[in-house]
Amino acid sequence: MKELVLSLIADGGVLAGVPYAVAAPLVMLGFGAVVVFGFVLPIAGITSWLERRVWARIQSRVGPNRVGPQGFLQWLADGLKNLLKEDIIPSAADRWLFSLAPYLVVAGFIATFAAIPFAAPLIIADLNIGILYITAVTGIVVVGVLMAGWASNNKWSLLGGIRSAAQIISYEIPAGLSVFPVVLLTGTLSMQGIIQAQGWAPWDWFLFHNPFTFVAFFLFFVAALAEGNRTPFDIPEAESELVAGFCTEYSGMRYLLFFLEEWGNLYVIGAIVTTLFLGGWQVPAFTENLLVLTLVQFGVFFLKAYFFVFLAMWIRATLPRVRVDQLMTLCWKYMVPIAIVNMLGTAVWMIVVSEALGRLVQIAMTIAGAAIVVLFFRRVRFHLRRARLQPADYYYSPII
Amino acid sequence: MAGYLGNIKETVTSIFEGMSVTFSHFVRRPYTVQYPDRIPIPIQDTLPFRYRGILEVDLEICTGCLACERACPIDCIVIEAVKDKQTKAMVLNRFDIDIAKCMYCGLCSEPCPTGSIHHTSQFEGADYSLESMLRRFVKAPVVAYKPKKGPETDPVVGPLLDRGLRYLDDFAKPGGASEASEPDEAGAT
Amino acid sequence: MDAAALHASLRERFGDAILALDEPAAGDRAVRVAPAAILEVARHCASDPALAFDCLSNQSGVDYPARNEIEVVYHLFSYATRHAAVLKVAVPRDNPVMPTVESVWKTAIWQEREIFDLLGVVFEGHPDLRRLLLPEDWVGHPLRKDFVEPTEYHGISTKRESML
Amino acid sequence: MSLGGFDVQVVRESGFATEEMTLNMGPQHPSTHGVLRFVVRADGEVMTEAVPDVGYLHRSIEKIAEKVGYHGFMPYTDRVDYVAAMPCNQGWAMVCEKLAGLEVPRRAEFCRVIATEFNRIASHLLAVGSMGMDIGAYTPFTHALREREYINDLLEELCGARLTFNYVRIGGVGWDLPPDFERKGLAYIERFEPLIDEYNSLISFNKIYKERLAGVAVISAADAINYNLTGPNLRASGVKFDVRRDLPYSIYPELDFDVPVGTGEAGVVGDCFDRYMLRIREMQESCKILRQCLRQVPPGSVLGKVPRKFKPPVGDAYVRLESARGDMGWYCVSDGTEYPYRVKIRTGSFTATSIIEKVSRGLMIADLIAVIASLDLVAPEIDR
Repeated sequence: MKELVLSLIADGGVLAGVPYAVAAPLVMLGFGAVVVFGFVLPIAGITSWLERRVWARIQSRVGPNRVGPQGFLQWLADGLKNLLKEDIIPSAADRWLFSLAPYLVVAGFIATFAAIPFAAPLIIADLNIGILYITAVTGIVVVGVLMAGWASNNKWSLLGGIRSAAQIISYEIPAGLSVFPVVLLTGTLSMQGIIQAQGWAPWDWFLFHNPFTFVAFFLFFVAALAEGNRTPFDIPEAESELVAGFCTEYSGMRYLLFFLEEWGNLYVIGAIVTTLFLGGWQVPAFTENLLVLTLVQFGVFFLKAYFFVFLAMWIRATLPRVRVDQLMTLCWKYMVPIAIVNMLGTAVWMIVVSEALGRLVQIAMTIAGAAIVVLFFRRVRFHLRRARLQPADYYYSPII
Repeated sequence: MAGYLGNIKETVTSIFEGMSVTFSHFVRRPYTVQYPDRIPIPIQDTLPFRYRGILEVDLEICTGCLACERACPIDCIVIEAVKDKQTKAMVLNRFDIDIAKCMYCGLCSEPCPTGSIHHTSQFEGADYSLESMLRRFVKAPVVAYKPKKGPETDPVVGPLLDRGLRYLDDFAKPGGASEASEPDEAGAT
Repeated sequence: MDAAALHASLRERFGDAILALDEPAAGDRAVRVAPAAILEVARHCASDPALAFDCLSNQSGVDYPARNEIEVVYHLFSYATRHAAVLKVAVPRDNPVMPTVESVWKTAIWQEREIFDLLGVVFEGHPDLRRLLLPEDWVGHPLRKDFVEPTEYHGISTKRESML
Repeated sequence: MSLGGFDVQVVRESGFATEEMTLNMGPQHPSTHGVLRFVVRADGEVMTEAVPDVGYLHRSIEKIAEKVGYHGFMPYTDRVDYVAAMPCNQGWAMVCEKLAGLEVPRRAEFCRVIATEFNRIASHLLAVGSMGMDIGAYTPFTHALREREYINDLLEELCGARLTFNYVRIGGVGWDLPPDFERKGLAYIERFEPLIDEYNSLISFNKIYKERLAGVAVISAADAINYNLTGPNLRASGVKFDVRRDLPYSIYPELDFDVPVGTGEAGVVGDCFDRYMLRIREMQESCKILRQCLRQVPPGSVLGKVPRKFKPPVGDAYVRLESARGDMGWYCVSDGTEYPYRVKIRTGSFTATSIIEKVSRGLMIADLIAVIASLDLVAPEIDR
């Protein structure tokens, strides 16, 4: 970011002559606005459309395919519809809190994008406490959800809000603890710093660095799903139990804002996981052209992050929902102890294991990871064969 | 401890298994159709012969015997048939079916001697008013059909009667297909 | 166990509280029991090892205005010995009161609530005798033969104009 | 310390009193299976009681029977339990036949059993599908409904309707098997059976799913009998009783099938998981029955001689048959006229609902949903 600002205020730049102290915030704000309106909002919308399509295919259905090519514009239609709908505030609700809650939720989620990298030079603010900052601002979402649950003056909403508060606060701990192995390995909290400590090749990723980081990756992803209120941890809105949980009384745009957060947050999860464990935007240095390199880095990072969005959709289509007490059991009896063991294990690993042995372990773990993928597809083939499908039942194209 | 690790193992393997099932559905064809406009042939044409859709009456072969009116458990059929004093023929003044009330049970078409009242494969009955759900089949009084001794020769009635009898043949007959249905002892009420 | 044998054995134990054996032209034979004795008979049927009727399969009421009686019918079944029996208890229509068998078979809680709701038989000693299917403020008991449907309920007409 | 079991423990310290909350669940709630209402009193997430309030779907079917006559009541029996209408049809026909002492042609009995067993699979598919949905997994529901649609197609071909069949007649059935029906039915079973295994790997053996259901709302065998639970709910409590086998009717004595019972494979005998798993097992048994029936349908007529004005002699009869929701009791009083004097339908869902108040104490709100789904309540069947 700094290089970008410097190049802009240099002679011949767009902002030539402007002092650095003024130019830097301006560029940040400008880039932030581009990120929010040009990236965050569309990505949340498109994710909603894609989620419905992915679900539909898993469920032997077609899914929304009428608005635009393959229903691609469905999210715009839904957004417009919700914008035009009446904004109902129940008479018994606490007007101020009720109106404020969705904005708080969205603010907490959008603020995370300040520290999320897109490519080597593309990040709004490469904070030296980047990952800590992200963990902190997502906490604002809880306040919004709890506020929504309370202000609705509805028992189902209240239950949803309380569940959400308990859930998000609990899962901050395993999420935070599973970041530590990576932080220990890199010695920095900066998002760019963590990415720079990894390489482009899978064996250079922290995912395959040692068994502890491998486990930490799953712990972090599960905890992040729980923080994002995603299945199997979607108990705050648990449709079949709490009607719609904390957003039962919401309608129109305010209702949509909650879902903007939910879908947008998926990308945030993906981005953090990619940064911490999957080498972020790292690509081989194949060209000198900075623009091309940045674009490729952006593409690589986006694809990696979006794979986790897809994974979250896929998990949602597969798993049932846990119960409140089981959620807590999973967190406190399983994830927190394992996360602590992980942290200590990584520290010991760093001291005990020599570099050459570490290299061997990395390669072995990469091979094991590939083996798991192969095993997975063998199971897929098994299920396809067991279902005794006719040739007409197979259909590989996503287009219907 | 074994239970603790066992739980983790079972969770991981069962989720792995479930995810492989859902993934295998990505290469299977969706089973739903895009009703009503993106289907190769109209749904109505794919329905079986016995499908019980909206009722229809072929007045040309209605004998005015009132068997359907009596069989209807919900009283959604109203027929007015009077005997013309001069010609000794039954004249149908009214044959109304309230489709809004009809429960598509098929009990009316079973006792029909000619298959005049029968279910079609039409099912799209939504409309804006209750009145439009009332089907008035008799526009002007018509003479009821009188079964002939020999085969039907009339070019209009013949095919209708053939279709009607074929429709009737599909119903189970008491004591087997060869025996005719019992004569109705009650007569006109 | 045969209905006649059951009748004889019950008669031996309860004497005149067991009325005649009901033998209709069609269907099942039943043992008629006096209303006051039904709880004792039920207890005996459930606890006696030879009878062992551990399940009240069905409990229903029938209104007989001609006899001025409401008959409550108990269909008993034994999972232990797989035999069945029918008990019938007739109570007067104008004062249909009889003891509950809820203490013997818990399923009677709801079955008796339904009979109370639809036929107006009052089961003494029932823990929760409220209407089950109909609204709390409904007037009358619809399965009685002389029940006349009210023309309106809370200002809503119960008749729909027939289009025919 | 058992770290393995996710047991519910409510620890209340003295001086830490919380207010009880009355929650109104239903009649418009996403997972009350129709319009069913529960008045839930909850202390936080833990219920102190859940009182069912039924009657929102009461259509006075028993009263209607007194007005429409014996033949005319048949379509109304479809509406008693629209998820499994075929056993209701058959129950009404059976009680009328018992009153009048009618014989049913052998081929008609095969038709009835084939139709009923197909309908049982369809009904169980809906039950296990909505079970998954209520627990929060949406995919099993669509997969189950997809298979159910094929059964609906078959039954539509058989009787012209997909839901309210009106197929069985007093003394037989309304339509003979259509041509090629046996082959289509067998082909369907061939296709369907491996899909049960697929369904199991998708959801039944999922750890989260098991934990949600295992050990929840355990009903002991004594309670199940005392509350007159029937069918799968009773068998899940370990009582090996199936009306088809133990009080045989129709052609069931000639058929070879097992009666699965709850084994407590994930928790305790009689918990929600047992009730769920039992329905899966019953689908497999139904496939077995269907395979035997479809291979040996005898020739002959499918409708006995029954007068159009059906007047059974004075008397009363009670028949029981195995519907998809268990032992269904049909009680009919005849006064010798052409209208039934009194009809009473004792359904499986009715008695199952009455036990909810007892089993729900101390469960969590999320468990109530599981209990409703595992008992396979169908609201119209409760209210009739």
